[in-house]
Amino acid sequence: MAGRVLALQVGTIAACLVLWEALARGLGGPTAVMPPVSAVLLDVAANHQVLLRGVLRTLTETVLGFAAGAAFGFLAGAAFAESRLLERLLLPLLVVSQTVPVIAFGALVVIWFGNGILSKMVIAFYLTFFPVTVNTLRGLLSVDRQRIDLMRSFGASPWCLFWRLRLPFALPAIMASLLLGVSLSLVGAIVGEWFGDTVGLGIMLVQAMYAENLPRLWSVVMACGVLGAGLYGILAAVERRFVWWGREL
Amino acid sequence: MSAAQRLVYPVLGLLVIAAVWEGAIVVFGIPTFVLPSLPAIAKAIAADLPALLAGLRVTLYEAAVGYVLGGAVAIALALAFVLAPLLERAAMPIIVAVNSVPVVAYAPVALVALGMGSASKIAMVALAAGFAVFVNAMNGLKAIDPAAVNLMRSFGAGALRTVWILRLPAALPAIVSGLRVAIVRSIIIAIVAEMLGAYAGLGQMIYLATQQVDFLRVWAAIVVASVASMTLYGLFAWVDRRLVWWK
Amino acid sequence: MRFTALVTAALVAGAASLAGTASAAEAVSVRLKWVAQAQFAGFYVAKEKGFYAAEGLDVTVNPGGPNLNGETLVASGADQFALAGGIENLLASRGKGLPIVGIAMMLQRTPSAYVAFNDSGIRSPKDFKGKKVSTFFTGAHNTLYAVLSKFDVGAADVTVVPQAVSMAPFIDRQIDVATVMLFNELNVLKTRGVKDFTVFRAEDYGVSFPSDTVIVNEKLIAERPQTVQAFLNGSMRGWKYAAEHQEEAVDIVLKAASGLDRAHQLAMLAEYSKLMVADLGTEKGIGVLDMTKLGAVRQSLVDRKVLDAGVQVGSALAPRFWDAVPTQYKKP
Amino acid sequence: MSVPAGEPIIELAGISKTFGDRDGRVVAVDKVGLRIGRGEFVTLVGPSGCGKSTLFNIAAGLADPDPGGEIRFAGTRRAGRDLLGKVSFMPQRDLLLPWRRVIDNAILALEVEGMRRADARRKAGAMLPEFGLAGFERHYPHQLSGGMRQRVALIRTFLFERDLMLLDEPFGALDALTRTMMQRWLLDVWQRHRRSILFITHDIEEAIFLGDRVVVMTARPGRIKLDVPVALPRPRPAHVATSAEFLRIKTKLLDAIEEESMKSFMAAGA
Repeated sequence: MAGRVLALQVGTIAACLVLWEALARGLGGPTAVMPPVSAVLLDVAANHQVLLRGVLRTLTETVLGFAAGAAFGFLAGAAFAESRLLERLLLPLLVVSQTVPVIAFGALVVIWFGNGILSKMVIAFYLTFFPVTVNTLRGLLSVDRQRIDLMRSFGASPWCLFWRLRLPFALPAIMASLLLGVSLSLVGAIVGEWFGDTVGLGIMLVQAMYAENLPRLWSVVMACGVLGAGLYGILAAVERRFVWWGREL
Repeated sequence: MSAAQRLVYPVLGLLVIAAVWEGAIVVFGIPTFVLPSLPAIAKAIAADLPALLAGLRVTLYEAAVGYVLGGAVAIALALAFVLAPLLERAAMPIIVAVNSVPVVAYAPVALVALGMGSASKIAMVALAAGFAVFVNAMNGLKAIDPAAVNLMRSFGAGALRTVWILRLPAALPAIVSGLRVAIVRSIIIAIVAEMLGAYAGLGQMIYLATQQVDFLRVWAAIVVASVASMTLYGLFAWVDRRLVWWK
Repeated sequence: MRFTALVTAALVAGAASLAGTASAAEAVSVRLKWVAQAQFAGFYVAKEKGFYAAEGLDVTVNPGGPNLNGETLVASGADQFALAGGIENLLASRGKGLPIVGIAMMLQRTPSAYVAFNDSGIRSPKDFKGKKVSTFFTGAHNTLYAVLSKFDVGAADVTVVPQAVSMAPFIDRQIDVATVMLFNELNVLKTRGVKDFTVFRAEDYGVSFPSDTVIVNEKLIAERPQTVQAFLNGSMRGWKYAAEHQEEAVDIVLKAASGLDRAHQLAMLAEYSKLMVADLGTEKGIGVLDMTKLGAVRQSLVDRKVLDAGVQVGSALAPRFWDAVPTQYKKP
Repeated sequence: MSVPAGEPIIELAGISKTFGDRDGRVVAVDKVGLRIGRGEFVTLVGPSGCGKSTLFNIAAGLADPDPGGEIRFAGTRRAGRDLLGKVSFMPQRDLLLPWRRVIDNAILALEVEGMRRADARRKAGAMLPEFGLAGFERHYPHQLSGGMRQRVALIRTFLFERDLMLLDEPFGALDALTRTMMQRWLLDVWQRHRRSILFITHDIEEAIFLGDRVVVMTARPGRIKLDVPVALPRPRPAHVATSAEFLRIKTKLLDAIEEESMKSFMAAGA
């Protein structure tokens, strides 16, 4: 059964690639919008070193921004869960911050954070922290009264309550937001590179677009996909390994 | 807590930020092109209002069409997958592959493929909004108690009827929350795509104003976009509370 | 801001990208007007060949992007220098109170031209009347209106739409006339095998809008004029070298911004050099500020009422630095 | 008044069900034979994990038995899935749809059958008083108590008018008092409507009090161990539980169940 499903899935992907190749060859020349898969793969092969360098750079930005965003998001969520006043005062402002199209602030980001990895990290951070904050808050508050009372009857301190009960309870929600956050971090890193840079997948996309180099454009898109799938996959594996109780609560 | 009381804290927070903002400009002597003062931005909005609204109209049009299109396709696809698990298994790798590419990476492709007009922005928004809705719809449709499905089957209900009577309403809260998240994302994606190349829209205004060193206009356009997002989000949250009444 | 600067410093140091640079050299940065390409070869060459180091500078070349502009970044002090847009952008920025000054002008001639298919019946810019024309609204539109006014075609007589990203709308005949940069889009059309079109050069109709201004903050001029001089010396030397060793220059650009198409970059540099070593550029040297031309541009902008008449060319430009660049660094 | 004779509504013969594959095969139900007469109330008890629910799902058409067995429904031989829509089924939990009002939850099965909503509502509305839900038709499930929710689920089952009703521990989650009330009330309703009922419970007293016959299943693999007729007159008052006949049956059942429990306990220990 599992083998049949795998065959089916491999088959669909193969069919799609063949269809892509055929359509691209049939419909347009080498300059058409959809270059044949073979042309894209040739471009990947010819430029694998450049692509790899771009992947590594964008990966660094993503991971740094993600780590900062996840840490800040968690701390903010935990602080909000502790202090409702803080939540009422600040959470609405964080909500507002998420409606701002941060890409429009290119010049400001560079003025404030310079032109290094930091500015990309800041964008990735900006896109990441919010879902983590919201889910941490929700997760920490989702523990039911009875379980808390039980722990308190054992004489648990607030600190112990947090580590032994609230946090494990909130972890599935937090993990879910981290899975979303890592994808958003990647978006942030890519957009951040549009604020002037020479290395990274984001800037390669823009270069390929303005040069109308379509095989290159597609090979960078593919590299973005591999990076996105890889980051997501790692985090999902961490979730399965360490937060397996998510569905039992 | 009354609505007025709920508003007190965020307003307080906004006032604090405004005070810090204005104070910083005065104390550190920040020049206008780095951080314009709030009254100057307000004045720029007032002076530029017709143009800003014209831009907003284009952006909202693209965001709305893409949102509806993406949302509808996402829900239809999720339903089709629930009805035909074999289809789901076959198509899932493609969906995962398409989704693992960060959505902004498609922007250049969309612009080259569909041109600078609204079509490329609509496609981008549809993709972004669609995935937000699709993931939630799939989760919602699948999170249903198998015992409830069995009950429907014991009544002789077919797959289609079970979807209509049971699965869709049960998944509604998840779908609605996907739709809610997708609203703000739609507007931002439309602006991002417009900034890379467009004939009109807030994003194009921001791009031109940036290149023409008209920083007040950049701020004005950002404020308009942000206010529009918040208004739509608030409106949707209000409708949401009435739509999912059984919680 | 000081905190973020500190964090930046720590990160940059950690990133090892700057490790090994001479600590004695003065660190400055130059912001380009677009993503890295051969249009900016001179700066990359100057850095790679050590021309900046010879002047005692450690220069970081920062590319531009769709949501940046050099004028703001130089005005704010985020970058010390920039290769900005045409003279009209410099004048407009000064009109808005940005403390920036032009110290050199890379292109002596208008870099933009217009293309129309032969079968469209368009024989001269006069025929643009009633047609759909696309142009870049980041400066090139001023040139277009100036060309049209030479033929008594008013701005209202043509449908002007923004242009970006792709030549596809022109190739697909969705628009009648498209704007091309002589060193970029024109070459794209050629490599895509598009034929049977006519090029109308703004320059041929007496519209000469020099472009690609090297700008600097007024404050830097006042405080560290020797730094400004050092940067311009190195840059002009780099540009002269790039114009004379184009293959090598393109390779240097490719090293900095991997993933570009070499043939396209070579064609770009060749065309760019022609616009650079032209008119007063041939006579006096690369980067010269042609005050007569620039004054004429200002006048045409004031006439069209897009520029405040109070903005003067004299205060916007500081030719003394270019004048002091050693002749062997700039004279082709 | 005891076991009604006549042709059975459902007859299971040699029914087995095995789960899992090569690695771990679990025989949940092993060669079970069971017949329920028309109008008969049969209760099924057994230790937990004895395959009651599996048997139940087979009778409802929700699961296919292993090949080899035979299911006859109203005299004709049927494959498992044919039974879908033929048997009215009530699962352990009420499974009310939170977005539907009481009345619309009650008519769920009728709606599936294609009856017009207005007609279905009228029909269900008429039954509400009998089920103690008069005046609650416009309430949502979250506004009801556990007993009331269970009764809504029962109306839903009753309105799906089929000759055989399968009730899977319908009162399991209720408190003792409510449960007694519900049992008496169920008997009332059953005597008026005279459907055949297969009722799963793990409460022996409930099984005797309600059933015409009590069937005991063994621990895994589930087999029929005992099939005891309950010769108590109907209607049964509450104090029937103290009658000699009641106690005699209870002792017999307890012994059988104890033996079964010991067996599985020892097996687990070994």
